[in-house]
Amino acid sequence: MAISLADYKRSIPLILCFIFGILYAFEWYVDIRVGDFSLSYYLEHDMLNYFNAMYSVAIGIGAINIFRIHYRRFTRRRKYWEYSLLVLILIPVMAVISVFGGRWAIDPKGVVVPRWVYDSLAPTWNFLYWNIMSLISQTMFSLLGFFIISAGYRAFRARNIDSIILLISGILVVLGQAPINASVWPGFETIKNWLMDVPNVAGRRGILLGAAIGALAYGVRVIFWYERRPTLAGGE
Amino acid sequence: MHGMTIYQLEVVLRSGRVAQGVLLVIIGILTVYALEKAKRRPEAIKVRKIPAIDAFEEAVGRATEMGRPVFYTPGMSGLGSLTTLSALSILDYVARLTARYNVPIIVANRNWVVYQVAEGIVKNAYLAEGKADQFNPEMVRYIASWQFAFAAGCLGIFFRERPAANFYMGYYYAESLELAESGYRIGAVQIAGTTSTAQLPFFVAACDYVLIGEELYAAAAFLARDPKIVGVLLAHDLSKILTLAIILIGAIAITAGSTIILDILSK
Amino acid sequence: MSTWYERLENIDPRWIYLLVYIVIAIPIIIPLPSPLAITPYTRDAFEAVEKLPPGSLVVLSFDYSGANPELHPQAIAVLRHVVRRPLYIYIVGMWSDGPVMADQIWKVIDKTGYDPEDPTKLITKEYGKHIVNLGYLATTALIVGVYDTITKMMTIDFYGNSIDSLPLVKKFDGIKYASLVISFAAGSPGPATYLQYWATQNPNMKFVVGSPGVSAPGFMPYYEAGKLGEIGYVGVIISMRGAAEYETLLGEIGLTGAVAALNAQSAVHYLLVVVVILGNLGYYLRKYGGGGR
Amino acid sequence: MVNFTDILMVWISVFLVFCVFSYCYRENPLFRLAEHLFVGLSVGYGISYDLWYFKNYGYLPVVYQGRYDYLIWMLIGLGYYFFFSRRYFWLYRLPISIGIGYGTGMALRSVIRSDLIGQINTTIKLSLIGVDPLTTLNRFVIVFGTMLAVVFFIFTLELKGALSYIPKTGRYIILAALGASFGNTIMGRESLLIQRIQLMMGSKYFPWEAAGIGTVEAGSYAWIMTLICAAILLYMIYTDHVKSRRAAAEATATGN
Repeated sequence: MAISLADYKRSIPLILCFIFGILYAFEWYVDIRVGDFSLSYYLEHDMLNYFNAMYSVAIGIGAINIFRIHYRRFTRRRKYWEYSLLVLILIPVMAVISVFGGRWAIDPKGVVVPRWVYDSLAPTWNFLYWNIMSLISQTMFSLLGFFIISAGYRAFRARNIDSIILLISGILVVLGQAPINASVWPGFETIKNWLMDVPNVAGRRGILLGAAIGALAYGVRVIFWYERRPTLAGGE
Repeated sequence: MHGMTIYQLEVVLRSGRVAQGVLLVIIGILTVYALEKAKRRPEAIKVRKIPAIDAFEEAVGRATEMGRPVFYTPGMSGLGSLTTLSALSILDYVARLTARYNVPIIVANRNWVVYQVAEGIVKNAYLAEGKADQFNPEMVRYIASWQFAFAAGCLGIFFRERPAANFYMGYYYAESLELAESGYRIGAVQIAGTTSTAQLPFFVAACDYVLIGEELYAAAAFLARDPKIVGVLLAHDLSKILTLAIILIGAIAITAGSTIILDILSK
Repeated sequence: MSTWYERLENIDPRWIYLLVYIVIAIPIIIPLPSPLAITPYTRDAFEAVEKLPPGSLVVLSFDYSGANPELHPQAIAVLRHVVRRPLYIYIVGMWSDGPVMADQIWKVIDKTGYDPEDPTKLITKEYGKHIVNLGYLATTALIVGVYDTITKMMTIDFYGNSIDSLPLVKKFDGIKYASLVISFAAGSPGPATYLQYWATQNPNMKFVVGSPGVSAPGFMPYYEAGKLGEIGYVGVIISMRGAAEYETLLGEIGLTGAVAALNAQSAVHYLLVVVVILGNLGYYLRKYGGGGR
Repeated sequence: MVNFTDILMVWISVFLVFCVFSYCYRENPLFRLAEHLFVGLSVGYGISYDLWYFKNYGYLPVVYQGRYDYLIWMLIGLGYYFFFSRRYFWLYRLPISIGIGYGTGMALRSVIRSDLIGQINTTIKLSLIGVDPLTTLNRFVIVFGTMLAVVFFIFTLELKGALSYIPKTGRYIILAALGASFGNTIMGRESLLIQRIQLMMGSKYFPWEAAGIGTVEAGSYAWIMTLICAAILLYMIYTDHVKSRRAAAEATATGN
């Protein structure tokens, strides 16, 4: 597909995408060596450090967006502005505590910032991280224990052949999984194992193979400029 | 001549990967061939019905009737994942629909790079539909990079802003069911698409329509609504037939006691 | 107004959430025995401890970190078992967290058991006399060394007591006196290390492994070998389920919480089966018996 | 005597668990509190990670290893910030397009290797004929089931008549796989929930020390907070009930 060089705002990104896409797709198969220089080695080591350096300067870009949204909600006193205020306070507070006393603290050994700063902030950080954040995170995860039963109740209903198949294979596995069922009838476990080892493997493999082919064709489209929407996102 | 080294340019095939490279080249050629063929004779390629794809417009239309927003998320992965990129391509279509129907869209992101691209895509879509004035940067939001902080943020959005059509495209982890179950509780029409085999069961259980695996990529092509791009589906099919042939021959060969196909593939 | 079967078809998810909570909470509050089928792997592990003659030495190796939800209940059940039997106990760990986990269990566990010197007498087991926590085996040299002699390789135990001051170490100065080694292994380093350095030196030393569900298949070939008397494991305790079976065999229901957790699991799986049946019942009654709709 | 700070720790934990669980009833101020706490803290935490990353991959190499060539790439990386600029917006496409190119190239090769050739290899590794008839049958189901499932995805060729059963069978195999996966996941999800409920009930089996929440003895006081939370939930249900009745009454009043 054609591009115009005069339109550098679009053509430069497209060219960059093409170059790096081709390089990284093919260095895996073909290495180009000149003396001690190996292209594959360069791309797999030095270049990745460059990418890390490039990525490293983007500090808190997501936070800027969140801050903007909540700042607007707070100053305009929209509905739920109180919670926005909480977020506005928590972000800088947690950022400062984490930067000086957290897991990714900038200077935990006390080279520049005095050591007592880390030592005095670390307990607060531990509380905020483990007893608030991690706790809420794990509890959010555990909500699935409720949701999975309710979703199963609605999904496992014999409406048509499709849902009958889903129902039968699902319920048979559920029966095989219930721990006390092995003593009710050992056959439950045998059936479950068969379902997991045979049809489940075949079905998943089919999905994976199809998805792999879809991904390959899509990737080729991105590199060869047939699919430009992600690369050229944003107006003008 | 002393002290001078003559450098020679060498091209080295890395062993054990040749078959992979050849297969990639074949699929690449098939893709470009199909796209170019479709460019010349778009009518030659007919695509079967995929119900989930037809449901997109209906879902957005329903949200319009109810006067409630549309919710979209491009998944949990970063830009390095093709699943995410295809979800962003689909976002373009959905954002055009919402622009056309004048219904607000909420795009929730977990990764800030994806968030930037998503905002760009929505902006482009509104420009393309001539509704630039209706675009609002608050439509596209970065929620949080923590998996369940993102999920909590989405659940909050569901109940506070009550979207009527939820789209979950891209790659998901355990939070898939949290989104889908909450979406059900607010009575939204839900369309999901993912390549994650671990999360597909939950989307199939709790959503109205699901794009399974490859169908997500097919939708990314199909929803461009451009017959030239839809042609790529021919390349999908040719590659699949090639794969099937390899499996069939390989299975017969191994049953006959020959590992020839396995050997070729590991060359 | 909707009919009762229409309601069955569309139960509000919130009722289901409530049922899930109740069905899990009841087995947690009230410890009930579970009619678990005991797998041969767990029974063999239990028998290995049960059959040890009074006065034997057992080594428990804690090779996991955190409160591993699959291995911690196993460790509680097994430690309680060896304390109850007339045995002497060494505790070690190839993971630095391991001895800490053992300490946590030792602090809260019931310490009454039969006296190794007089197996008919019930006594309270004492630290130093009946059980010693040797701590973290950091290096291969240490693992090889403590086999022959402990006093030359270590100066202090886990709690910082001088090794020479402990009566049990005086009695058994070396792992080589042990009849049974039980390792609770979350990964690597794991019991394979012991097979390599200890089992090869002493064919009479038996080994049992406590394993998470995912790594169990890897231990099975060694279990088959161990049953035949070759180098391997004479028993395998697999995941939470193995812990629950062990607890049941021990007859101390409510010891580790594994039986309670498994009962909760069974209950919630059955809850799903029940609500699915109700949902389908509602669906079919509306469709075929619902008076011409 | 139990330390009061330990009990306080336990109560805070129980309360936070309740805040999240209250979502099961409906979205409410308590869930909103937990949600915004979580989002705020995690975003603040993310900033510290970003800075740490900058220190290790940008600042230290330049300052201590003299890698001034990194500065060029860091300059390109500044393009991410031009996302917020109207005029030079396009500069943000530079790092993005490099990222997309790199990511796509990497994805292409890893997809080919693990998802395509890897899956083909495992499918054709074993002879179709097994040691016994059941194994043979299973091998046939796996190989041909996989192929049928792939056929289900064919888009441009519509198989008609009797042939239409081929992709249909593929679809059934996929659905059977998904149903089985669903059933198989329940146990893992419930074990998390069981642990949370143990926490609320103050069960001695909950790993209090390991989770950093007080001690076992302090945990035995958890039920007090759980009762308070139950009372809050009941109050919430009651006020909703009153509200909906009032709304219904008003609706009938205006209706007449």
